[in-house]
Order: sequence, then structure tokens, then C-alpha cells
Amino acid sequence: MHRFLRLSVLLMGLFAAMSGYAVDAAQSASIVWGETTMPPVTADGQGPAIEQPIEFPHFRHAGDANKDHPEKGGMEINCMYCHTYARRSAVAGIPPLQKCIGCHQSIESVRESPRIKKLFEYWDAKKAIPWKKVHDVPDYVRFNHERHIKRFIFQQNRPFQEACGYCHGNVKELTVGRRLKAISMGWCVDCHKKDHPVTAEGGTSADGQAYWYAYKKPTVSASGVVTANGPNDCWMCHK
Amino acid sequence: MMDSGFDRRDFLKVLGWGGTTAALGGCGFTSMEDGKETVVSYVEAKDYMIPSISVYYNSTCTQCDMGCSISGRVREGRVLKLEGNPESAINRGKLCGLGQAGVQHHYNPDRVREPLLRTGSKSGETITWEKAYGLIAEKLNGVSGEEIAFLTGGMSGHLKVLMGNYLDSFGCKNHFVYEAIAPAVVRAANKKSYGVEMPRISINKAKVVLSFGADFLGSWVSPVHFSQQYAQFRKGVNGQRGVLIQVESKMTLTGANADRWLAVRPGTEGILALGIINALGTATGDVAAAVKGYDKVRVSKDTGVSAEQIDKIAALLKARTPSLVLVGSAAEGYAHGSQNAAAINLLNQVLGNVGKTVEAAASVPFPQMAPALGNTAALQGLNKGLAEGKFKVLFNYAANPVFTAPAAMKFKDNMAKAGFKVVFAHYLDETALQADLVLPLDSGLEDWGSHVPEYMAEGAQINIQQPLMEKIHANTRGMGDILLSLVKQRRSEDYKKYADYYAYLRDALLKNKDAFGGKGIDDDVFWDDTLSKGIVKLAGSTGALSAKASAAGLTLPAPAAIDAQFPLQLIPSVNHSLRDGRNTNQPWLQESPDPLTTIVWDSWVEIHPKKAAELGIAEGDIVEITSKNGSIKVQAYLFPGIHPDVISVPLGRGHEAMGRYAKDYGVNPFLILDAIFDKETGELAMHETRVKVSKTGQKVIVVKDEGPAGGRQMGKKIAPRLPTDKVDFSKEV
Amino acid sequence: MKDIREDIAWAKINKDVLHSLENPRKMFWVMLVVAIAMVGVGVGCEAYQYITGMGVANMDNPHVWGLYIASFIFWIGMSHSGTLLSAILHLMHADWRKPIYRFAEAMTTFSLMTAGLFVFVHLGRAWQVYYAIPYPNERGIWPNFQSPLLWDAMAIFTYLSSSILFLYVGMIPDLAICRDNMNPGWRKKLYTALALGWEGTDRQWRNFRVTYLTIACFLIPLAVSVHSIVASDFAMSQQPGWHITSFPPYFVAGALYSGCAAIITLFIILRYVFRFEEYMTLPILKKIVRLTFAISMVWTYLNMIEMASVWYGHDPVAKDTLLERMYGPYAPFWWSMIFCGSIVPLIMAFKRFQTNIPVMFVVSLLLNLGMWLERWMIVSPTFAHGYYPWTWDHDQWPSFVQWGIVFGSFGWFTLLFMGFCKLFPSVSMYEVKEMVYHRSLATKAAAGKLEAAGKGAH
Amino acid sequence: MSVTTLLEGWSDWRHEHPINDQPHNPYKWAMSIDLDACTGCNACSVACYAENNLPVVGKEKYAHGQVMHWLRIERYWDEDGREFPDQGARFLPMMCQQCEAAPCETVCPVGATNHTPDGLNSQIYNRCIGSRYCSANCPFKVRYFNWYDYPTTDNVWPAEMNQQLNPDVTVRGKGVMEKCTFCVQRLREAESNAKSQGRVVRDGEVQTACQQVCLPGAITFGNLVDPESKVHKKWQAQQVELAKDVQAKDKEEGGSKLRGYRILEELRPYPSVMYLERVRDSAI
Repeated sequence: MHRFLRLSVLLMGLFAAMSGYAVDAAQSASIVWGETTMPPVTADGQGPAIEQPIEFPHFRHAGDANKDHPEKGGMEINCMYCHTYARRSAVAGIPPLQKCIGCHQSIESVRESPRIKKLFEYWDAKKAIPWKKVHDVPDYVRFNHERHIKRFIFQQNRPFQEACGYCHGNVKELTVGRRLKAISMGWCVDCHKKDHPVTAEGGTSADGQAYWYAYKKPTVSASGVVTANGPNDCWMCHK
Repeated sequence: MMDSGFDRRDFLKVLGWGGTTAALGGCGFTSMEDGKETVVSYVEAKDYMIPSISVYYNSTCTQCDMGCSISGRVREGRVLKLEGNPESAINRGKLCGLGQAGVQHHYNPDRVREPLLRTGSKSGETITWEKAYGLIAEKLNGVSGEEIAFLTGGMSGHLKVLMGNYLDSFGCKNHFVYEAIAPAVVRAANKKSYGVEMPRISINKAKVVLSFGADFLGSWVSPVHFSQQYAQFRKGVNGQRGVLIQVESKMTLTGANADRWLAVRPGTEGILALGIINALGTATGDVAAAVKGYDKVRVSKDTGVSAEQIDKIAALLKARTPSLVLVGSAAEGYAHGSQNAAAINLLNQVLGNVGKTVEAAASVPFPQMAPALGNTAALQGLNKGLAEGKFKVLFNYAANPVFTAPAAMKFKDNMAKAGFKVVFAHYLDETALQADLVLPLDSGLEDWGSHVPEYMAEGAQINIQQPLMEKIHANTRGMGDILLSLVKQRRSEDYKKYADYYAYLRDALLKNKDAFGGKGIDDDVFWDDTLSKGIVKLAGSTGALSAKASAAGLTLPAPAAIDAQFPLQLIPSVNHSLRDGRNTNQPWLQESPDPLTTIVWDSWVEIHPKKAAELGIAEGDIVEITSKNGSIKVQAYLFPGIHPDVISVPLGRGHEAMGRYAKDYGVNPFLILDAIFDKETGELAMHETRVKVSKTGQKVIVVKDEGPAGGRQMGKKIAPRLPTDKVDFSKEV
Repeated sequence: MKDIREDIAWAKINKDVLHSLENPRKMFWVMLVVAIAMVGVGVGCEAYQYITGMGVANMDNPHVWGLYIASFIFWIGMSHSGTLLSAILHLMHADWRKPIYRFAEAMTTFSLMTAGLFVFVHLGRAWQVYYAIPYPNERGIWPNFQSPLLWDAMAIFTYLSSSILFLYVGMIPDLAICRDNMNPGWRKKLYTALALGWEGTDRQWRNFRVTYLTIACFLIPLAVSVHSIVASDFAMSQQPGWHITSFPPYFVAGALYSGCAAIITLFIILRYVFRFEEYMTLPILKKIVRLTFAISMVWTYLNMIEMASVWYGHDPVAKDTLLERMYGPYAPFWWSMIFCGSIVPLIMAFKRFQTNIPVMFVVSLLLNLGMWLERWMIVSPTFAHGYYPWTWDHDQWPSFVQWGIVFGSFGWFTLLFMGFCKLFPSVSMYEVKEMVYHRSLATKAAAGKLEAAGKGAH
Repeated sequence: MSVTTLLEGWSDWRHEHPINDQPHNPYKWAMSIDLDACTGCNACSVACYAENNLPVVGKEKYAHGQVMHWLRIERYWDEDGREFPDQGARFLPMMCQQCEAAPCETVCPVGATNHTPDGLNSQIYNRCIGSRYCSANCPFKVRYFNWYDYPTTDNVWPAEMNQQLNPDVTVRGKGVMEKCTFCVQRLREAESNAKSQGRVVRDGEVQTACQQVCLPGAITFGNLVDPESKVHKKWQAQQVELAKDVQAKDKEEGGSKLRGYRILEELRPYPSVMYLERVRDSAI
């Protein structure tokens, strides 16, 4: 009988611990639940390192300038200068080869470096570079770059590195791009559950009616600033 | 799932952007594949090329000859969907199901991909185009113009011009333009009564439309255009809703939408028309004389339409003007078809509709580009020639006579008599299988072209056809390019300046820039503008119609007596999307139910329940339909909308070739048609075939959308209906 | 017709029951082999369906539920009588239940497990079933708590776990007996582990009784609620023939009915296979039969109520559906359901047959058939004849896959059940001992009174 | 994921009735279909196949009733037993009615079908576990289940054909339910574009595939909230109100001279599709 009681107590304890763990886990969605739709996550909680046809140095282009060693530092180019589609379309796409050449044909200094050589080989052959896809979500998930950029960069004037970096991580320190955040549903939802100040523009009536389907009712502060959550309407991302 | 056959990688090569793949969602096994997928980006991108944003290109639909202008949705280099082009007066931004399925003609897996030489092995040996052209040149060597025959479907525009030039280069006159189900008799009759073959009709202006078997909502002339007129006609002018009366022995889609559908005894449509003229009593002169004998008692006896019904119609036609009388396939398909049509047109004239709802259509001021209209008499001529062995070389384009010619004509055997048979084909259809040389064509969405529609809606227009995407198969060619190469064999001097058909087309259009309203505009600008519009509108010339009613030479035979041996009349009905069977291999059309029977993927014979009871036939019985020229076995469907002495089998199915989606589905009623021809025009009288029906004892479950409740609503208010006096249209918006 | 002997030695009880664990009649092995074969068929069909898609079961678009749901309800229903016998009768101190409640409980557990299988079989994407479980997950969304199907899942899980607990707790003293009487081997180890060191001290007995009673009390409302919830899958929908308030009691009655019928069947089988003639005696059979008869009449009544409520409901569609069942394509099954469910049980009213084993065996099987048909007649006709005439169903006949899996489920149940009876004492030894002890006391007392009376005469 | 979100969010997750729910704003997509104009030509159905990646199941599966057409044309005959249907047939395009109080939504165990802010009845393929309860509870039977894995089935999308698939619409694998979505991919794109320009979608800016192709223009589609939209005007003219189950027309049958009705309204699903009755002339 004692053993029986002890056993049951033990079991209950286990369950409690598990669900507690699950809750934390969900909050910082960094662990895999063994579900087929979850990204494969390497030990450091990042995506796998990926070999690209050309080892594109993000840090050189987007990285911060380095006062004393300019050659080591970056050029602080805006993400959207190359990834120009991101603000105009749901998918960011890959810059056309033309874009790279546009600058590099006039940059003699690095012309002979192996990477640029390769670049020009592709260009002369008019062949598309077979880039490998870095951020892949399941095919029934439709993330809309345009919407997020419109809201966070053009409406709320946040620095592009913060806005882009929120999902893509600190790419400006990388060479070849790599997935730095667990881009999983729970992770997206976490952000959609956060309070965001929203503006009355963009077809959003000021009483926040358009947000009645968000995780929480919008709140309107005394100064008339509407705070609301992102949508939790499934059809926003799954169509 | 990704690894199970449906290869995502291939998909992406075309698709370009992994993020926008049409995904196999819900399968539970789609995994995230960081760094697995290749994202093919553009090398150089025009600024309007944005991933996941579609671009629309205007072109022309080639699914049938009516020349609707389409606007194709193209994304990441693939055409995804076809919409109507609002610029066109013919389809005004709409497109029928048949047109929608154009993409399935384009992407069809059964297209011919390489030139095939079939002389040796029947399976065909793949050869190069050079070899193919060489072969043709060789075969044509020393062959006189009279020994060459060119069989095509309806053609127009510059392709027709080029074709003409090619034939002239041999001094060849044998261009046979063949359409299996064209309104050829009506054209002839119109020519007689109005002076034009295809007048412009305005259903929307009419208060009453009396249609003798003209299925203008389904398959007659330009359903896309007429359906829109019909909508306005129903809305009515100032609340006066239009009334549609349909006279035919087998209910068509139009009949199903009529306020009054009259099951007339087959072949007596003309008599009814005269009877109505008689009942109107407004006719004068020779017309009055001609209709004198047709009092309603006799007419009602002959036609099976009750006398009071005739009076009602006459009264309505008197009361509500203008009206419109249409003559369609049901009236023309007899040995006395021309007479039927003439009588019906006469009614139109007596009612004074000419000039009101029947007007002269604009025509393109370039006769050489005007459409060469197909008919069945042409096939007659060709067949005769072939039988006599007159033709050494036979070219075939956009026609499938082996499938559509009645077996009685023995076309297949006669075709074999031709020495060398070249078929320009999209698919290995029945005719292509008889060819010595099969040359693969570009799809309608890969090819250049210009079309002049037979039916001109408002002003005259020329429709431009341009490729919507890269060729799918490297080794297919456009018909224009092929003809050009062939012409070059003959007259290299005149044509060597044209690299390809595109160059020819561009040059030809720009030559007449001024006529096309491009006066003083830079060539490139005008050309790009034309392409982006997809249409060239021009001031067409319009003649006047002769409104004078004349019954000269109008003699209608008495209704034929029932043949004891073949008591029933076979009406091969025209399905609104399968038509003569050239589109049967497009799965969307196979699976979209026939509107009236809701049957899919198969043929059927429509029998009136009363008749079926007499013959002891139930739905799903496999019955054998026997005519003088053979028999077909097909499932029975009890259909109320048909004259009891008539049975009807839809055309278009029953292919023995043409790929996985068409082969071995249904039966082909063309085969058992009697070779009876219209006395005046020599057109095949499609409705004259007499048959008998016998049960085979087999039974199947009819594959249809309709459930066991059939067309009943079981007392529920699902599709209710109101009489006009219970509706106030003026309230509506 | 003799009942359990009151002077039967306790040692003999142990011996007989333990004997059943050692060597049953040949029939046992025959049944085992047959059962395994049946399971094989079922597994084969399921594998085929899982790989190819639900389509092979030949359901179609209006008609999306088939035999799976019907059988699911059937098995859930069957589970109820176990609870009835062990829990309700336990509280009522009906001592005749004692020799048979053990296998009744086992039946409960295993039929629930079988029912659970059908959930997976029925789902289009069984591999995603965890979406329906309300656990804190990474996706940050819950299942839909409004859906009766979800209540179902929860109720069944609760019922299953608690009935397993009930079965197990009730077995502890017997397991101890097994432990003490087994010669060393894996079985002894097993019993030792499961007996949880039972020594039969007063304290243990006291705790044991309390625990057992508590679970019993907890189980009864649960059992009722479970089948009410299953009923609400239908009653809470909007469909004609389903949207009926009397469904929950109707389902519960049906459940008890099929359960009791099943108990009769198994009673007869066990009695023979494990040589329990001395314990599972005819008087006990008689009592179950009478109980079953009573319930069958209740069911018949509720069945009529259903029709009546539809009739007074003034919903023409619901009426149509009802009539469709009686006269439509499903008529033969509906009428045989009425026959098996309401006519056949009348046989049980006759004393002559109540203890006639062959007759009762056949009758009980017929009753179960009737109950299975009832479930099918609840599910299918509504699909075939719903609100929307256009989609009324033409030929919706379950394919061999559906039949195969249903067939297999019976094998699966038999396999589990017979396996259990071979592994654990299917007659509760300690309770039988109690029973005979109490009875002997009673008779002794009676005899005593008699003697006293005799003396007084003088 | 915490229990608190569940409790907080509860009321927001369920929109059981258009009346005691928040009114739709700024969008409520609705339809009006004029059966007097509809000719039953099936173009809409084909367009739907083209737009929404519907599989062509083939003859055998069609025979088993496993066809996937989201939009079906029903053909009814008069039931007065005359020899000929001499007033023609009645055609009815039937697709998901996007009910405001949808019977399918409440019963889905995993909440794979929900009501959206713009008044649609969403179907989330990747959430669906295939219990098929929604279809069981749908009065119109307009939900279609993937009985097979069509993408990998022969001759459904063989090479080349698969290039026609619309990238904006998920291709469904086996075991999930699907139905008409009012072409949500088009609606959401339009809403998004409008938002970027700081306005609401204009009337006629977005069309459903079936509406776009409908030859006689029988289908009107638009935003019911926008008083200027055609669909709003039509509903108003017919005095059909979204949140009512008895309309002006039902009060005086025929006498009201109105044509607008909603199918199976008495079940109170509050459909978003209004039909206009077919008319036949009484003079002939």
C-alpha cells in the first residue's frame, strides 16, 4: 500500500515537472518537440551551416565599419539594398546576379579574388547562381515579408537591422547566411502575442476593430495610442 | 511525401522561389529543409519581375475559333491561369470553361514532343526538323499543284495569308477548310436572306427571343459573347424582362434556360416557323401565299406543338417588339436544313427584326485575312479526291477527320490512298496516327499569331496571339514558323528576310500600321502597345442587310414518316466544352459535369422516360444503338428534355487515341451517322440519322454528380422559382 | 440446478482458480489462434488503408463516417456492464456478482482499448493525433474545447485509466495468492511485483476496502457520463436523426444492454474453457439473464422514445431520415436490429431458457449483433439522407477494408481478454471465499433458528 | 503556451453568432448569386479547379463520390410530373456558404476550421487531423475530404501539369478536409495591398475566380460592410439581413416581390451567400 501511494505521488510529480518544462520550453521556443514541422536544430540552437556556391561575406557588405582597419570592417549596406524584393513582395527572394555585378564591375580592388572571379564566371555564362535556401519553412506556411517590413520599418521607423534581425539574427556578423533563430510556429506566435503599438492608418480603424481576432483585445491609452497583438487568424499564414 | 514521386526539386527549377512553392501541405511529412532547396534567381531581372507577384500577358484563346481575347497570369515564368481580356468586345473579360482549360492543353503530358516519321515503324521514329523539312521537299518534288491537298480547320489572320502564299507557290487550289460542327447551312441561309453569312445579333436588345435550336449559351457561334447579352436580356430594359422560347427536339443548355421549351418533332422547325408567320397574319405578298397552307391545325399536327401554344407565341411576338428569331444546329441538321433555315429567317424578316436585333456585322478590310470558315462539304470534296487517288501529298492541320467523319464516308481508308501524309499535331490523335510524318506544334500559349474572329461583336478587331511563357518542349514549332520554312523552300527570295514567323507577323502588322490606328507612332512603341493590348481595333466596313421578306423557292417537305426498321432519330448533341472532341483530353473538361445530365468521363444516350418505359430501359442499362452504318454500345440515361421519338448521344468522346485523358472514354457517335447531306449546301445532315435501340443486358452505375434524389428538392426551398408577376425587377440593383 | 457449495474448501477455490492459469481446456488455444488470425486480417487492412488513404474504405464525400465510428460506439458501450457489475452491484452488496465481476471488469478495460483503436483507424491523419490532446505545446495553441469529440477523448481516457486502476486494485489480494502458490519463474516475479507486498494484515485490508470503494463510487458517474458524451457527439450536431435530446440515456441503456449480453457470452465461454462450472453456476447465469432482460426492455422503450420525439419534433427532414431507416436501403439492417434488440430478448423471459446454456449463448450473440447494428443505424442513414437532397448518397457500401478492420477488432478484443484470463485469476478468489463464508453463516443461523424452534415445541 | 492565455483568449477564439459577436470591420466578404442569370455552363467550376489546385480524381473515384469540386452546379427539374420540363431546368451553383454561425466550426476537435475577422470560414489544412466531423455537421455538404494522396496519384498532376499549380494555394495531401475559401489567397493579397496604401479594399478590386469567369455575371462578390459595394446594395435591395433567419420575403411569400433568399436559413447558420430566385415568364 505504501509503495502504491509512493508510486502515485512519484508519477504525479513527474507529470507536473513535464508540463512545467513544456511551458518554459514554449515561452522560449528553442527546443524541438519532435514534431515533423519543427526545424532541425543543431547543438547551438541554430540552423545547419550551409555550403553556398559562392561564400558570400555578409559581414563585409552589411557589417559595421571598422575605423582603424577599414579592410576588416563592413560597409553597413542596408539589407534592402540587395534584398530589394523583401519590401515589395511576400517573399524576399534572392538578388539577381545583375545586382552584384552592378557594383563589382566597378570595384577593381577585389576583382581578382576567387569569389569575385567565380561571380563573373556565372555572369559571363549568363547562368543563375544555384544558391541554397537558408530559411525554409514548411510549404503550408506563408510568411509575408512585405507586411512586416511595412509595419516595423516604414510605419514604426525601427532600424532595419533590428527589424530584419529579429527573425534573421545578426547576419551582419556572418559570412554565409545561416538560420540563427528557431523559426517555428510557437516562436512566431510568441511575437504575435506581444503588445505592439499600432497606428490608425493602414485600413485599421482606430478602435482597433481590425484586431478583434488578435490574442488580446486592443487597448487604447489616454494619448489614443492603440496597443494590440499580432493576428492569430490561422489564415494569415496558412492558406 | 516529398520523396514519394511528386518531385519538389523539378518543381523549383521552374518555380524559382522556394518560399512560394505550391506545397503539399497537410501531408504531415513536409519537413523543413534548410540548405536543401536550390533557389534559382534571375540573372538579369526587369524591374516588374518581382518574386510571387504575377504578371498578366494578353493573347488569344485557341481552344475554339471564336477568338476570345485572354489575359494569362504568369508567375516565375509559368502561366498559371487564363482570364478574359476586358478590352475585347467579344468576351469582355470573361472566359468559358473551355477557355480556362487552355492551360491543360498547354501543359498536357501527352503532347507530341519530337517530329515523328511513321512510315517504317508505326510507333514512329524520332527525326530532326531538318530531316523532316528535307523529306517534305523531297516528296513534293515533281508533284503538281492538283496533287497536293491541304486540310485544315477554320483559319484566319496572317497564318491564312501565309498558307495561301504557300499553296499559290504550287498553284494549288486544294485548301479544304473543315469544321465538323460549324453552322455552315445557317451561314448559307443567312447569305440568302440577309446578304451576309454571319450578321451581328443583339439578344440584349430583344424583348422576345425565339430560338430554333440555336444553343447560343452552350456551343453556338460565340457563347461567351451571347451569355453576356443574355444576362442583360434577362435583366431587361426598364424592368421588362426578356422572354426566351426555345424550339428543339433535344434540350440544349439554352433550352434549359428558356421560359418555354417546345419539344418539336425533329425536322419540322421550318413548318413551325411558317405556322407562326401564318398565325401572325401580318405577312404580305408571296410570303402570305407561301404560309397560306400552314394553318395552326396542320402545323400543330406536323410539329407536335399545340395550336394554342402557337397562338400564344404569335401573340407574344406581336405584343413585344423588337424580338429576335435564331436558327441553330437543331434546325439545320436535315436534308432540308437550308429550307428550314430559310423559313425561320423569313419569320425574322416578317417580324421586322432585321436592322433592329439583326444587324450587319463589321468586317476586317483585309479580305485575305478574313476567316476561312470550315464546313463539312469541304471534307466531302477531299474525301472524293482521296478516293479517286487524286492526291499524292496530304497536309493536315487543326482537324481530326478520322475521328469526326462518319464511317460511311470511309475517310480512313481513302486517306491511306494518299502517297505521303503530313499531319501538324499537338497530340497523336486518330488522324495523326494515320500520318507518315507527324510534326509537333507549339501550344496555343507558346505560339505567335493573329486571328480574325468570324463573329464580330462591335467594331472589327484583329486578335493578337503571343507566347505567355517559354516553350515547354524544345522541339515543338509554331504552325507559322513551319509554314514559313516551307514557303522558304519554294520562294526563299521573298521570305528570307523573315528570320521567323514573329518577324513576319510584326512586319505584316507594322506595314498596315496606319489602318490599325498607329499612324505616326514609332514602330516599336506601336508594336509593344499592340502586344500589351492583345487586340487591334479598326474601323471595319459594314454593309446593309436586306430586310425584304421573300419566300422565293421555299418548299418544306412534309415530316418524314416513322421508319419501321429504324424508328428513332439520333441527335448527336454538342457538349458545350467537348464540342467536336478536340479538347477531350483536358481533364478539367472531362470531370466538369455535363450541365443537364451531370454525367462525367463517359458518353450516354438520352432517352425520354416514356420511351424508355416502352423499351423497358432503365438508367445505366447498356444499350446498343444501331444505324444503317454501324452500331455503338452506350449507357442509357432517362432524360425528360427530349422528344420521345428522338435519342441523343453527345459528341466529343470515344477517342481511340489522343492520350491518357481521352482514350477509351465513351463512344463516338460520328461513326454511325448516315451520310445524308443538305440538298443545297451539301453539308452533312447531322440530325438525319435513323436508329434503333436494343438492350444488351449489361448494366452500369452512371457516373454523375446528381444523387439518387435526382433533380428533386424534396420539398426544401433550395432552388425555388417565381413567375414574373411575382417579381419587381425595378426594385433590384 | 446447484449453486456454489457452501462447504467448499478455500484451498480448493485457490486450487481451481490457479489451475485455470496453468492448463485450461484445448478450446482456449483454439480461440487464441483464431483471435490472432483475425487480428492479422485487421492489421493488414489498416496498413493498406494507412498507406493508400482513407479512400480504400470506400466512404465518400457526403458520407464521411462509416463502420469505424459505429464500432467505436459499440465497444465503448460494451465496456459499461463491467462497471455495472463490479461497481454498482458492489455497492448494492449483491453477492452473486462476486465470481464474475473480475472478468466483467477485464472486459470493460479491453473493450475500451479496442474502442480507442478505432479513433486512430478513423482519423485521416492518425499521425497528427496529438493535435487533439490538450497539452502545453510549442505551437502555442489548444485544441477546440467546444468539440464533443474532444470531450470524448478526455472522457474515454479517464474512464480507461480509472477502470484499469479499479481492475488492478481489486486484484491485489488474489495476486498475492498467486504469488504465494506459484513455483518460481517469471510468473512468480510478475505477481510479486504486482502484489505490492500484500500480506493480508488488517490494516492492509482496511485500506484496501476504502480504496476499492472510493474508486467504485468514482467510477459509476464516470461510466454514465462517458456514454452520454459519446451520445453528444451526435446529439450536439445539427443533423437529422442525430439531433435528439433522448440520445444520452438511449446510448447508456444500449451500452449496458450490449455489455450484459457480452457478459453472458463470455460467462459461458469462460465457464467451459477454464472449467469454472463450480463457480460460474447456473443461478448466477439466471440472475444476469434476468438483468439483461430488464435492460433490453428499457432499451426498447427508449428506442420508441427516440422515434416519438422525432415524430413530435415536427422536423420533416428528421422524419424522412427515420422513415429512410425503416424503408430505405438500410431497412433490412434496421429491422434486424429491432428483431435482435427487442424480439429476441423475449426468450429470456422464459424460466426454461434462462439457464439453458446453448440457447443463451446464441441469444447473447444475437443481442450483440443487434446492438452493433443499432450503432450502425445511428451513424450511416443520416449521411445517406441528410438535409441536402442533391448529396444524398447513392451506393455507399463499406469496402472489405472497413469490414476487415471491424472483424479484426473482435479478434483483438478476444486476444487481450483470453490472454488476461490466462495470466490473471479471472474469478476473484477472495471474494468467492467471502461469498461462501457469508452464505454458510446465513444457513447456519437459519439452521440454529430451526433447532431453537424445535426445542420450543416441546 | 499557458493556461492563462487559454482563459484570456477564450472569448476571442469563439465567434458563435454574428449578433452577440463584434460586428465585422472593416471587411465582411459576402456573395450574391442571381439564379435567373446563371445558365449552368460550369465555367465557374472549371475556374475553381484552375485557381485552387483541385485534383481531377478520374472516373473511378468520381463513381465512388470522392470528387473534389469545391463549386458544384446542381440541376433541378420541376416536380409537377409534366411530360416535358417545358419551363427549363433550374441551376444552382453550390459552394461553401461561409456561414456566420458555421456548424462545422464548433465541432472540429483541433480547431482547424475557424471564423476569420473578415467573415470567412477558414480551413487550415496543416492543422486538420481528418476526423471529418465538420463535414458530418455541414448542412450543405460542401466540404470535401482528401480520400487519397492526390499529389502522388497517377495522372492527377503528372509532369508538366504540375507546373500549372497555383503557388498561392497549398496543395493538399491525403487525410485533410478542404472546401471553398472564397479565394482567400486573392482576398488577403488585396487586403494587404490596401493596407500598405492606408485604405480599405475598394469594391471590385478583388474578385473570386468563379465571379471573374462567370459569363452572364450572375455572381456578385464583395465587402458587405462597405455601403457602396454592389453586394451590399443587392442584399439591401432584397432586404436580406446577415444576422436574421427570417427575412422580409419569408413573411409574405411572393407578395413581397423580392427574390433574395438563403438556403436552409431555418437552421440558422447565417450563410454569407444570398441567392436570387430564378424567374419564369407567366405570359408564355
